[in-house]
Amino acid sequence: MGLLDKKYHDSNIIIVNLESALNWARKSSLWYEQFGLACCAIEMMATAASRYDFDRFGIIPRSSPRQADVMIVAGTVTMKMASRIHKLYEQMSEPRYVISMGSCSNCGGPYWEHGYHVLKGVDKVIPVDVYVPGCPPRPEALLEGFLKLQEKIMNESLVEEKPKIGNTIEKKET
Amino acid sequence: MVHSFKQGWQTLKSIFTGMGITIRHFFGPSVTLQYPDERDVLPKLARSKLFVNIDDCIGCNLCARACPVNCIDIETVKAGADVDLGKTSNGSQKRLWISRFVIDMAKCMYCDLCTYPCPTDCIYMVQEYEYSDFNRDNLVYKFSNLTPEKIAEVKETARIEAEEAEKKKAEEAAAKAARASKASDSRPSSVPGAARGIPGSAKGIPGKAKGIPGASKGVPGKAQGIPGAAKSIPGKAKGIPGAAKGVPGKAKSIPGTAKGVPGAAKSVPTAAKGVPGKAKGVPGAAKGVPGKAKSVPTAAKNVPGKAKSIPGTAKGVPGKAKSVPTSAKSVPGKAKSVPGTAKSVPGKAKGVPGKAKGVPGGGAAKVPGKSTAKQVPGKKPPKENKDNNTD
Amino acid sequence: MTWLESLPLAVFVMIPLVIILIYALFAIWMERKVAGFIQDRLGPMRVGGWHGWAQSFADLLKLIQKEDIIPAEASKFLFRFAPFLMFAASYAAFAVIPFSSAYMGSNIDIGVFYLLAITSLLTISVIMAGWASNNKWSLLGAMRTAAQMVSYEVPTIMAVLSVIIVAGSLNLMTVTEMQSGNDTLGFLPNWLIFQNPFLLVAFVIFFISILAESHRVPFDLPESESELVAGFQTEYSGMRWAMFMLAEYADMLLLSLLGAVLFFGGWNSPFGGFMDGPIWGFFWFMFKGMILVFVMMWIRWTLPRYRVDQLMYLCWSILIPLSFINFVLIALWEMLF
Amino acid sequence: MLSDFGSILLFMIAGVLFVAIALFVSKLVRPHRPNADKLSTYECGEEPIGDARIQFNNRFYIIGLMFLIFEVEILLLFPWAMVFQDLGWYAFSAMFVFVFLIFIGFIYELGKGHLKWDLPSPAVPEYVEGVGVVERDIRTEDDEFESDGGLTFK
Repeated sequence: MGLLDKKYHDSNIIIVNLESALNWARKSSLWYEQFGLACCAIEMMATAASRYDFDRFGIIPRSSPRQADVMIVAGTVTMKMASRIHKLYEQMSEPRYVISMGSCSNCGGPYWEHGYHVLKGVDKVIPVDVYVPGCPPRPEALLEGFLKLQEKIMNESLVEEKPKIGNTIEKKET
Repeated sequence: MVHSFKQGWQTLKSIFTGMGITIRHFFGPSVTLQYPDERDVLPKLARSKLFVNIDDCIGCNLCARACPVNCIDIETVKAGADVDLGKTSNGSQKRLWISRFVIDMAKCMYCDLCTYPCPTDCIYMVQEYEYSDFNRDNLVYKFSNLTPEKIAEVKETARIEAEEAEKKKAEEAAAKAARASKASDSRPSSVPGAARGIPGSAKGIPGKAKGIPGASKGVPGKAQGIPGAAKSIPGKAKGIPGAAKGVPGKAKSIPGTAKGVPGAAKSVPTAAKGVPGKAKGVPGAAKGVPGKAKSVPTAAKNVPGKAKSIPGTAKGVPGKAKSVPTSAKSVPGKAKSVPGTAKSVPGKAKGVPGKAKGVPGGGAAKVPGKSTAKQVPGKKPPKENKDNNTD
Repeated sequence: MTWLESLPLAVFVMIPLVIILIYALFAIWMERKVAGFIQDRLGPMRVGGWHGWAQSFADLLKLIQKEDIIPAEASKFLFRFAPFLMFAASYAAFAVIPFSSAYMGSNIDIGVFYLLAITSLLTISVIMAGWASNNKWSLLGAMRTAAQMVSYEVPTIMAVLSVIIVAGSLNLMTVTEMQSGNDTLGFLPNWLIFQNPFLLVAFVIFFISILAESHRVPFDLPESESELVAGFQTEYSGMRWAMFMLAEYADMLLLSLLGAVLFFGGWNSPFGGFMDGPIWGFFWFMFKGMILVFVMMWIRWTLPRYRVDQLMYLCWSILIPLSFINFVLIALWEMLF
Repeated sequence: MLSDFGSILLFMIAGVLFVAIALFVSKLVRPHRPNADKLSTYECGEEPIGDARIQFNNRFYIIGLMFLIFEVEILLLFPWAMVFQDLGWYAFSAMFVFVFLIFIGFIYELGKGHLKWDLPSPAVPEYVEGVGVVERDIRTEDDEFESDGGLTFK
């Protein structure tokens, strides 16, 4: 039973400082599990390459889910792949996060209506933290997704009451 | 031996060449874009987020039809004749309230096909690509600028106006039928097939089929030419498979062919057709026919735990509604919605040739986890119809 | 060992640990920066401000938070024991490294022999980890590592022996001390690499072999991501994995420092008496070691990985015969001159 | 005062202690939420089939044996290397003969191809009448075996 399993009822200065230090470490060192499934994977690779450079944020790829922090589901999640994704997600060590990249993994994308073989959104099998829209998203969009994820991580807390970001956000009316 | 040395030398040479290249790059400039601080200038034709200038939209639905993934959903309400909605920036007169203009950017595949058909160029792609979100629902962008109250208001107005127009038409039709009957000097027959139609009411169809002026029914081949008599013949309404969108509580099907308007349908007097080949051209004759409506909503949206697939139309008359939602069971381990057998309950159906909108009240088989809806066999013609025929 | 002897033993023993930790934090950051620069990128830029200097701290603090997973089918004891053995073995080897003229963990007379012996334990811990994980990738990676490490141990030791012939001592402090001065050819430092032309060849063999010993590219078959996921570390997570990583970086530093002692005069200043002394000695020693580490990183981002059969070919058909011939030639040179 | 080997022992203890402390600190912080899926063996998302502790190729054993021979030889070289400058040509020639003999054996081993690391042969499936599908090695005897491709000694 480690510290991260606990939830305190009220916060004090030690907890606040500790949690911000831990959150800072988690957000600064997001090692991603490569889950390139389709065309979005190309953009994911492009993001890791010289022009956009994931490493500036401390984001590097890890092959083994045991050492990865965040899974980027990039591409069309077919029904066959869904169970694998679920298993690999489970095999990641906590704390772990998921970024859903591109229309296909967000909600099935072009296959949302007639795609008999495509999972309608990867959030049906694993909890998704950030949805990055695009078909495929630009590398900047993926980076922005990571920035959003960092924002979310910084809002995580060891204290119970603090509401999580994401649940409170109102629907956008543009 | 000499070969080996040569190879060894080449190996060393290539290693040092390679290391020379990398060390040059080590000291060379970087090509990295420091993203949150710097941004690329997107090319002019970059495809990104869609935006709708709703002030210019005339609600023509062309973009929604062009969309290959059906991520645009538009609903319009006809404005009254006395309401001026203004003009678009290129001079077209707006005639429709746009009560709903929704683009699901999570589904959008950025093909840009929607922007081309737009007559007013009000839908276009903006150079914005950073809009990832914690919640997928936030990626559904709503563009209609009407408030819910306003929408309710304009809908009510439109409904009243439509009813009035209908009444007017019915009266006209009745008058016409009366003239016709007078001219032919014949009385309603009492033989089977006798028309029992009362102008303007045309009941006899379970459900909420609205009366059709002059609608009544006769036996095929017999009661032609009876003034005010119309025939209701078991017809067939075919929804276009696939076009039905299974939105919870709403089924929209666009029967392109609308042959023999579904009996449940509110048939417009002018569309009346008699028995093929026989009862044609009876003035005012309309056909409220219990029909077969087939709709195959393939893409019913399955929400975990709830099957919200609504079979197409075929309401009003116990007809034959077949719905085959193929995309059931989409969530491993979660909601299993049994495909196929939704219950079609006589409901409200409005059938306009060319466009049938079915809003089944109880048509949805909403069973958490499993939808064990039954299909009401509706192959046989409605009883009432038969009775009427034998009268 | 002079004034440092008065320190309490615990502190005395901990000095290399502090060095290793600081080095590891620095080297991980440096590796990423080197990778970035070579690929025309920037590497870590945002964590902690200036050029991402805090990147390694964030990584470490994050790894502390990561859940520890021991697969259900693993051999629990061996799985837990492997990181201990691995780190303890590579750390114990630092005992005989003369960091400065004033500090050396243990001034034993068989220093080199001990160092080579104890680093062989790394092979055992790798096999232990691979076998215990009950994972096919792990086992394959571990077997390859074992084959690679034992194979390359032969040329490594032959190259080291070549130096021992010239130096005539197994004590690394003695080896370092005899390299002081600036007399070779009038101006060069008295480093062993300048003493004997064949020692240059020995250094090349030594360097290639330590690349393989510490599983660096182009010999990183144990952890070849593209084929074996992460090799013998596949099932390890969190802090246990960090221990492997730390041991690996420590191993890299150890072998680089060994190379610096044997060929580049250890803590001796390149300028003779100028900038000399215990503190400067430590600086020069680490400087030489870091240069070798940098070259390792430089090679990592230049050369592609060897195939496993090519790796074995290089070792058994080229390096081992070459190192034996070179060994005999050095001995002959020493007898003649 | 501690002997030199005593401080080596201290180094080993310090190494073990450091790992223990690091893991303990981590234990205080890290979450612990095991489940069946998480504890299953990683195999790229597939269910692993059978035990991973399979038989492996016997060339690993051959390499192990070769290594053993060389290590023993090297063990003998260490004391020799320390003193050979004092003993002169006699010691040199004695060790030279010793190294030479072992080297001859090594070359024999190499020439026999016992250290050859087999490559999978480029085989193409082919249908043979009456036999069925066989995989034929398209490499002929004359083909020059890539010099970097195996442990053949030429």
